[in-house]
Amino acid sequence: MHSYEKDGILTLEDLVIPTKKQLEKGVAFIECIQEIPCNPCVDSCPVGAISMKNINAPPIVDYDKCIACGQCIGICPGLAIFLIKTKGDKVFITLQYEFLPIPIVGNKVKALNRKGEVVDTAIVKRIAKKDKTFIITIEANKDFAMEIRNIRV
Amino acid sequence: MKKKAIVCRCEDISLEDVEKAIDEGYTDIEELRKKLRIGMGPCQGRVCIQLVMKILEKKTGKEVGKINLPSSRPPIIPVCLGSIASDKNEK
Amino acid sequence: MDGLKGDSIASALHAQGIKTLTKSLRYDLPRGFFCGIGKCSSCLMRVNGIPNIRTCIAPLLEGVKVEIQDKLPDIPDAKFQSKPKKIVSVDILVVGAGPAGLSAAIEAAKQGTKVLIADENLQIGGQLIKQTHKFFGSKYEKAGTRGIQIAVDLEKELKELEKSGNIDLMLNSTVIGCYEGKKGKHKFAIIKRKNYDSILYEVESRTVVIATGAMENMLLFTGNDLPGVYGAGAVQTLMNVFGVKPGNKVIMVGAGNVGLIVSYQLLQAGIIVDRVVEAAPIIGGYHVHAAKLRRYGVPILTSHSIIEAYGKDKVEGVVIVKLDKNWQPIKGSKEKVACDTVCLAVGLTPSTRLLYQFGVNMEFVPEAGGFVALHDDSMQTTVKGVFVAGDSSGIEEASTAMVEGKIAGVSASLLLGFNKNAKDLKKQYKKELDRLRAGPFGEKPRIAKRKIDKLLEKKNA
Amino acid sequence: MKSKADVVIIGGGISGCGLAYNLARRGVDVLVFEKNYLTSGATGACGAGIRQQWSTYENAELAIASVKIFEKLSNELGEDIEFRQGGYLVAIHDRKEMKQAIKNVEMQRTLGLQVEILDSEGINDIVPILDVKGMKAIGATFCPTDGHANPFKTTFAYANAAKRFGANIYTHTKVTSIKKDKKRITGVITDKGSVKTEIVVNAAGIWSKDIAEIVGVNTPNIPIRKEIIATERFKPMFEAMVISFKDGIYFSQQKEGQIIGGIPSPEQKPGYKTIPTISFMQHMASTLIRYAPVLKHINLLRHWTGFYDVTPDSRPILGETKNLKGFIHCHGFSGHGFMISPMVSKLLSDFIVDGKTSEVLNNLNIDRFKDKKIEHEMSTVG
Repeated sequence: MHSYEKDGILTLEDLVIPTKKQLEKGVAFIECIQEIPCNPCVDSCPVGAISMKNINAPPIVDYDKCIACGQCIGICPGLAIFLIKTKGDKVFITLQYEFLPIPIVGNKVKALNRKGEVVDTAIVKRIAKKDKTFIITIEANKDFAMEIRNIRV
Repeated sequence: MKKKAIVCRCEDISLEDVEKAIDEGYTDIEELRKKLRIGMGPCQGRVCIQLVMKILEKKTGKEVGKINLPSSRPPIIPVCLGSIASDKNEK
Repeated sequence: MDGLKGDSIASALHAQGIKTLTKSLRYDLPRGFFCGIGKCSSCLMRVNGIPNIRTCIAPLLEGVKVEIQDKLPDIPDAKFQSKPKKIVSVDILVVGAGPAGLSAAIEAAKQGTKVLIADENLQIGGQLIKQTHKFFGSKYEKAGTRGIQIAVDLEKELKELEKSGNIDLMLNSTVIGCYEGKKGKHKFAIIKRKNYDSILYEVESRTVVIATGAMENMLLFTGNDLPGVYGAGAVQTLMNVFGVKPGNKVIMVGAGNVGLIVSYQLLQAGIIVDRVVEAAPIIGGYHVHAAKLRRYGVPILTSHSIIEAYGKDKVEGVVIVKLDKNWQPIKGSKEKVACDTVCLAVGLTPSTRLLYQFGVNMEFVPEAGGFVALHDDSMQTTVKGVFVAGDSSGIEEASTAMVEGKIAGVSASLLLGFNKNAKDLKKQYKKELDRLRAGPFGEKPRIAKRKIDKLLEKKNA
Repeated sequence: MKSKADVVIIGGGISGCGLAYNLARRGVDVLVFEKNYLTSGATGACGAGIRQQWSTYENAELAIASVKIFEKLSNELGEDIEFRQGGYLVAIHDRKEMKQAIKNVEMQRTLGLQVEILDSEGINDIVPILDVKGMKAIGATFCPTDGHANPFKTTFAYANAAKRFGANIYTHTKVTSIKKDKKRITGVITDKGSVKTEIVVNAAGIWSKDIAEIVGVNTPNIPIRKEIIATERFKPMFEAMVISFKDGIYFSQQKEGQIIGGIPSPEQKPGYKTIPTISFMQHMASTLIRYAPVLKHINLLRHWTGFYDVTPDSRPILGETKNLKGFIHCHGFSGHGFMISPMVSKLLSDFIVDGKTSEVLNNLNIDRFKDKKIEHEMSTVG
């Protein structure tokens, strides 16, 4: 039994971590490791960087191919895709946000880890809306690139 | 009033009531239905029958699949007599 | 009483904090909103002088008089508004306008059959209209689209076909029974509700697709009937259909997809989800759904169970307990948690009551969620012309329900001799279904369908 | 399973369980085989009425004696069978019916039954919700000691009491064969084993014909599908059972508050089909609200079918077969088995234990169908 099956929290060992270089370029990071019948992310990628053996297989991202366009972020029904890009000592994380109120650019928000604990204060840099989903990009401390997965306004 | 674990909301039948009836020898779902009026209320067993099956399985060791469901009788939902009779006797 | 347009009587009362709608027959216990879909008997009230009205589905109309019944109601003092019955004849009757039924009706009408689709609810879409989350699957099943949007899309498609005259839609209408018709046809009684009265329809059809969905399971624990204990579907109905908060602090029981998704929707509505309690040792739903909750700090406690809900007239808290390997409570592990709402998401049972009336062969298949009708790969049961699709044929996801509905729709058309491209479509849909069920989460339905195949073979031998 | 018994009863309905109790109480080693569960046949679909107003002497006699037993039965068996005497109101619609009613009442009164003839105004004194004009009644007969009881609880109470006296009841046990030598019964074979016995009672309801066939006895019974409705519960409004021989309708409000009633279906045909019909439901609903218009807003809750095990004269077949010693008939109740079961089981137990016979038993023997002239029971409903 994997620990995430018990508590719902992935550990870094469960995931394929991009290299420092890949992170600097920016990558789609997918926290979807179970075999579930779902593949819109594959269809959404304009460069074919996301692949699946079949509809049930977990998605594999070719971090080198990925152009960090963010097309896949808003399409994922599991809210499991994050765009991560580091710059200097900062990290830019793009994620789906389905709560009210919607922050505005420049707002300071709490940055939460996979357990919902506050680990940092982040600044909202960009807000996009796709269908009825808000896609928000925040700037935070680079050390938390692999930890921050949620915000609280 | 002491709170109970309710099996059948319509007829207000508790877990104790069902267990007692099973202990008395009513081990067929139809017998229980007739003894306790379980599943005879307005919901027609939608809420309670799957619970009764589980209690029966636990207490008698009979597999749920071997216990026949009580027969389903129309109408699917309660309907007023006036509507059913609506083709006749109305001016 | 005040309320908003589109409210049901019970939702309007709930919005004003009135949770006790009736008292129980023997023990005089308070009861209130529970199933939210007009099935259980916990919301029966006297409305405009008419007793035993299911207030969770009765519309709130201007100037309505609502009274609590004294357990057994008095004889009504309302004048009965009688209307003559109507007689209708169609090729295919589809029972249920959820994802499976809608798909079946659309596919069949496209083949040229005359379809009547009947549904109990005021809106089409079945459970889809409560699904504010995005769906999984592939583009063929509209993956990445919210359930509520899928309902809108399907409705659009249906309305187009309605113009062509091939589909008729009856909402707020329940198929109450099926009977023997003439010349191998099936006869149905349908009751169409209007305000607090109803009209009888007698429908004859050559084939029928039963897509009646499922009923939520109940759980046994002390105080399980207190107002404030709801099925997950009822909570979704309150929140997403009526815009009424079910409570302020919720304990969710069950960490399958339903429990996880509804918990997330509760959070979205600004309601505290104190924790998710799951009796099994692992989370049953998708990890991605669990992760969404965990990111908001909601604990998910596996190997835990609820043993009591307490409170005077409504839920004031629960007692939860830790379970050992054999699912037995561990001594000394009891914990009292204050809350005002308990939400049960402990599985579904296929709604098969109509199928029983046809006399189709039913068997108990645990992986399908209970007793289900034996059916072949065309979704036809052991009675000719009677098809099933969706949860009523075995509990699964909405995506597979839609594909099953399509298969039932084209198969019923083929049986009636309508074949524009039905044969090809059927093949295509079957492949699609296999693809969706190929992964580990498809294992249960795969086993279920295999068992059904075997039982059918045995039956035919 | 036991290998030997004094008496084997086939059928776990009201007749079988009632007889098992009466025999066990008297020290007889008795065994009941029921192929399904107790009350799974006609008893489980029964309309629950108990009526003494019959046109034939035998039925009236059996019913009157049964009511005397019913009155004390809850006490005797130690379980509440929910017996209630709210009376039976029998509607009279025309002069022809009035003539027959007067004749019946005369006969019933000679048996000591308290029964009166009401004019149309008197009807509402008994059942206020009836619309006398709508039901087109010119009068009614009323017997206040008629009533109803709970058929399931009565059967279960009989079975439980029988067990306390040592009877063995095997449910889900199907009789597959009956052993006999030339002129007498020797045993019974079931799907769970066989048992030696010299007496077999055929109390198998609509399946009694099949049981009789096993030993080569022909019975004239035919199964007739009957349908019944039950409404949701509401506050008690009336206690009497209302019936009409002309319309065929019967209905009453039970102790729990629901109305239970039936009427012959327009599609009524002999046979074993159990699917309810839409025509019955509509016919029943429209006749019921013609009789009691205030019921329009009352919800129909359930609608089901059961069977009458009907004989050519609508009277039961009771007693031993002439050429086959030990094969005893207890069937053909034609829709009124429940209400006469206490006395029937007493008479049969007296016959089995003491060899005692009676006029009723003699008149209801299967041999009566050899005569060309049989007296038909006129007073039937449902």
